[in-house]
Amino acid sequence: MEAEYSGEIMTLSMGPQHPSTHGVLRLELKTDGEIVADAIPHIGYLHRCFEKHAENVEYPGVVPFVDRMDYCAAMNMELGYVLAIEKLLGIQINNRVRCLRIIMAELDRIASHLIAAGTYGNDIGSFTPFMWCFRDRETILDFFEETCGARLLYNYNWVGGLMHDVKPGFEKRVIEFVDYFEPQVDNLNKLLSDNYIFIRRTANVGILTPETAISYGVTGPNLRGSGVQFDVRRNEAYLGYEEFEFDVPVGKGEYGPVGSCWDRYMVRIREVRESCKIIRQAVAKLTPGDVHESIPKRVKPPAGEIYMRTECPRGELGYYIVSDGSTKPYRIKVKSPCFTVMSAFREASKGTMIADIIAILGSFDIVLGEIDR
Amino acid sequence: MKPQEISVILTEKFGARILESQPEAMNPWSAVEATAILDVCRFMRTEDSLCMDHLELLGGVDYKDRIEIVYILYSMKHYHRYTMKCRLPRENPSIPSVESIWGVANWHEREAFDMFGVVFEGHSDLRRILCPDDWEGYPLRKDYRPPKIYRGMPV
Amino acid sequence: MESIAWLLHLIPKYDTLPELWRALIPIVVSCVLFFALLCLIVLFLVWLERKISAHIQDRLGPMYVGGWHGWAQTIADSLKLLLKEDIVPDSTDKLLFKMAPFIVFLGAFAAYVVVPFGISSFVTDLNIGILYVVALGSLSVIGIIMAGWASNNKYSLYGGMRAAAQIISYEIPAAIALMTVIIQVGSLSMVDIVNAQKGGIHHWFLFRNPFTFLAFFIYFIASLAEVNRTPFDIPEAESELVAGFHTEYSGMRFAFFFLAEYANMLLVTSVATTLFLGGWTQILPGPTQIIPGPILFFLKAFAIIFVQMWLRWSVPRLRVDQLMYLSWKVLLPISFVLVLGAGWMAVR
Amino acid sequence: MLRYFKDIGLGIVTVLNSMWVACRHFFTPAVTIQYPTEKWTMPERARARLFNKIEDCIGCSQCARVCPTRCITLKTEKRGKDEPEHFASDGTPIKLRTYLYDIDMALCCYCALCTFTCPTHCLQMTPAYEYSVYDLRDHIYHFANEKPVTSSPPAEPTAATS
Repeated sequence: MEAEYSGEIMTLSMGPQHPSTHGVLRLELKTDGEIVADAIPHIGYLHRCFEKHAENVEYPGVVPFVDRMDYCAAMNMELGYVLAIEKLLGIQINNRVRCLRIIMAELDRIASHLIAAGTYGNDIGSFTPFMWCFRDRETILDFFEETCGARLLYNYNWVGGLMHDVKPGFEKRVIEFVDYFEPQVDNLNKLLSDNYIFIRRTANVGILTPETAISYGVTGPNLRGSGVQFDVRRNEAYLGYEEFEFDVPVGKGEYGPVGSCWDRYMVRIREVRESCKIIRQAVAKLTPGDVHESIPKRVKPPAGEIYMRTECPRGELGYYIVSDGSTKPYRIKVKSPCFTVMSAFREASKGTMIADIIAILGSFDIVLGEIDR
Repeated sequence: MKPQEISVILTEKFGARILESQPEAMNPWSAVEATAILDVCRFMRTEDSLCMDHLELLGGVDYKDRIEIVYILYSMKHYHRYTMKCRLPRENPSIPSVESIWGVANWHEREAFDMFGVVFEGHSDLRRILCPDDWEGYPLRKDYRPPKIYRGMPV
Repeated sequence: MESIAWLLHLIPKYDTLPELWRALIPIVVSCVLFFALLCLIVLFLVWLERKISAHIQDRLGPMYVGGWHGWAQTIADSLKLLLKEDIVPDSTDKLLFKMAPFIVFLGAFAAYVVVPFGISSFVTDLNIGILYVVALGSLSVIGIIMAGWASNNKYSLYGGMRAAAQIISYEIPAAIALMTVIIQVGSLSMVDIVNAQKGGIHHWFLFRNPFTFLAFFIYFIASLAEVNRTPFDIPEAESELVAGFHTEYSGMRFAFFFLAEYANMLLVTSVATTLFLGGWTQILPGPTQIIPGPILFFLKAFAIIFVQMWLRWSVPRLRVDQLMYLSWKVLLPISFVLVLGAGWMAVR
Repeated sequence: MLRYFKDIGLGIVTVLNSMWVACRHFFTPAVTIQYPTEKWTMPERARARLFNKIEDCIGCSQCARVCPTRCITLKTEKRGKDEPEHFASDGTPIKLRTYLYDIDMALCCYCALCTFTCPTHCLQMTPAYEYSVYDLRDHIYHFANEKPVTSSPPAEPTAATS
């Protein structure tokens, strides 16, 4: 370190109270002027040991805890959990539940990516995209609220079914929203993504090569930003995603090396459009049915273990659940996508500048609730 | 590749160091001798037909009589998954670190150390990761009782 | 100031005062008056900025205080800031910490001496007016570095250092862009420069020749950097440095930084108005001035300020090295070319 | 050299483009509402404050069992033999008298699991969302606060603080 960097190394403790660490994250920066020689993340400020809590609650009662992991994409969090339990129990769900789950998960993905894009603009210094993204996100949250009554922590996916069926006219309004929303993405692109200042700020920093990304277990949009075409929905389809037509966007490196912050950001923006496509198809596939049909009276899976992963907006969310045959889970271990991507942070941020640290952190799109669990 | 084939390859290569295999289970797994885990993992990472380049999950489970460390491996090339388990005693568990094979193992092992007190030999930076550095006990062990007072604050 | 002295004459027995008093009182009175005027304008600007940002972001902004569109919100805010406890953190360099906001403000305040809002300048017409403005612009750097250093906070220090580097490097293109106009007029006095642009919009330097036209934009960009506005707000970059050099400030001292920021904005736009937009002179060619000079002046200045704010809420922030790149490798060469061109136009 | 000018050109064009997009939003109506004067109509399924219609409660304590955060405290006693029989509004006989039914809304996680498990649907989530208090203890809502008739267990004095 001393050989490469002249001058004195100063330690700058960024966080836990800092406007753009996206929560209570502490970064220990070793800086030489504006250059960062080393950035060591310290996590755990939001640790509440949900895995221990879950061992003392019955299976359906875990869902509210699971919601609170990634509070920006709670629908996807609980989706992974209930799919794992259903697989353990061997429950088959009907088509309506399946399609509604997909619609909700994709709407939630859009909402989550909107937060990611908006806060990323905020990190880079442009404040307007944040508000525009939140404006559209509110509409999605309205859908959730009218359906299940909550705006953030839904507890909507239940083991074997859904909490409520959707209100009449939901399908029409969702399609209307998607029609309205797709041009808004162009607007956002004009304002932020194609802005040359933004490109220069992000397109050459925080490079994660595909090899590094895989070695560090980076998943989801961050992995695809590095040019690896891998999506759980496509490569290990669950919930019948194989019937849907959608592209898996990958980072192409238009303005710099592949795997830069801009690529990761752009993958999210492109994914939003793919989600819109999926929503249209899922609404078309929606058939009448009872969403409470296959909800078991008592969730008591046989002894065994299961690993189930789904594609949540921040990457692959894996649940490793060990059941001992009782009504409470023996052990739930969550593979959190943000946790793994955060472990690659040190690798991605060496030799960058302080402003880049924020850019890299924002492009990873972390949620501290999920890292610390 | 099917889990059955993976388990056959593993038994052929490592023989008695693979303690038990259940490739038919919902989550197919093999139990590996703790001292052999580094060799097994390196083999699975480098062998072209396996190419397990993605460590999906590394975590512990406390079975009251033993602690199991679970490695779920996935291949981004062949799209197959396999689980490996190492059984460790509850008193002073220790196991070689696989940090040299997958970068992400660094943090996963720190978490397992934090939650179960498993020492990973050869780990570059084995500190607590989620709990405070001076926390006592290992929270995810089944016999863990949270402290009443931490640094003068009621918990 | 002459007008104030004349007004004071109307007070009975004013002439019987000692001569020293008679010299000092107009200065003090005009200072106070101008300070009050500046505060009012700044309050308005803060309100305007909040409204502009709100409407760009599909919000409404302040709507309650004062009734109509929350016009009194900033007044209430500034009152709140003045009433807040004056916190001086323990480990600061007390003297420098307390002085810094006032020095920053002084730089902005003192430069207004030469700005001609109307037919004559407000206080006096220096024959080196522009040089004086440019020189005083550097004074705020000293205050910002003092604040950054004295706060004993790493973020503040970074902010101070960034501000120093930024303001010093952007002063050069800004000053050189002003040179284009000075060459045309042949005088540094701002009153002379305005007089040279009398007679309608086509006499303004903005539209008079292509070199001054471009110089206006160079000056606009460089002055944005000088007053630390987005996209050049790296000294206070809130997503990186929390609040930069004023991280540790609160209450009245913070209010002074705030005041200075907006006063600086008004200053650079005033200079731009004077040099490129014809100052207080009328827009339409013709013999009579319909709108009074000072009002026209402020309208023009506010138009530029509006663009500054609009720009702020549309674009992201540059990084430090890109900022330096822009200054030294883009703006500086272009401004040199412009000076050459303007010189050629002048001697042609 | 070409790249240098291309950079400048792209920078200017895209910044102007951004400004143009932003400018158009001056003329679109705001999407926010003025909260305390204008209020949002909550959808009927909105999950906010819990309400228990205690007359219908049969004291089965399923809600307390299913609650992930244990925010419901209830205590029941057998009705005396000589008491007249009670029925909930849907006809379920009420065998137990609930003399204490506290919900600590500060602990509640608004998951609504309790409302779905309630056999008489007397426990409901209402759309009332404005109930901030200055003291955390004011978030404990007492839906039944009587003394037990049989007086075998002493009434909890702590629950009756506010």
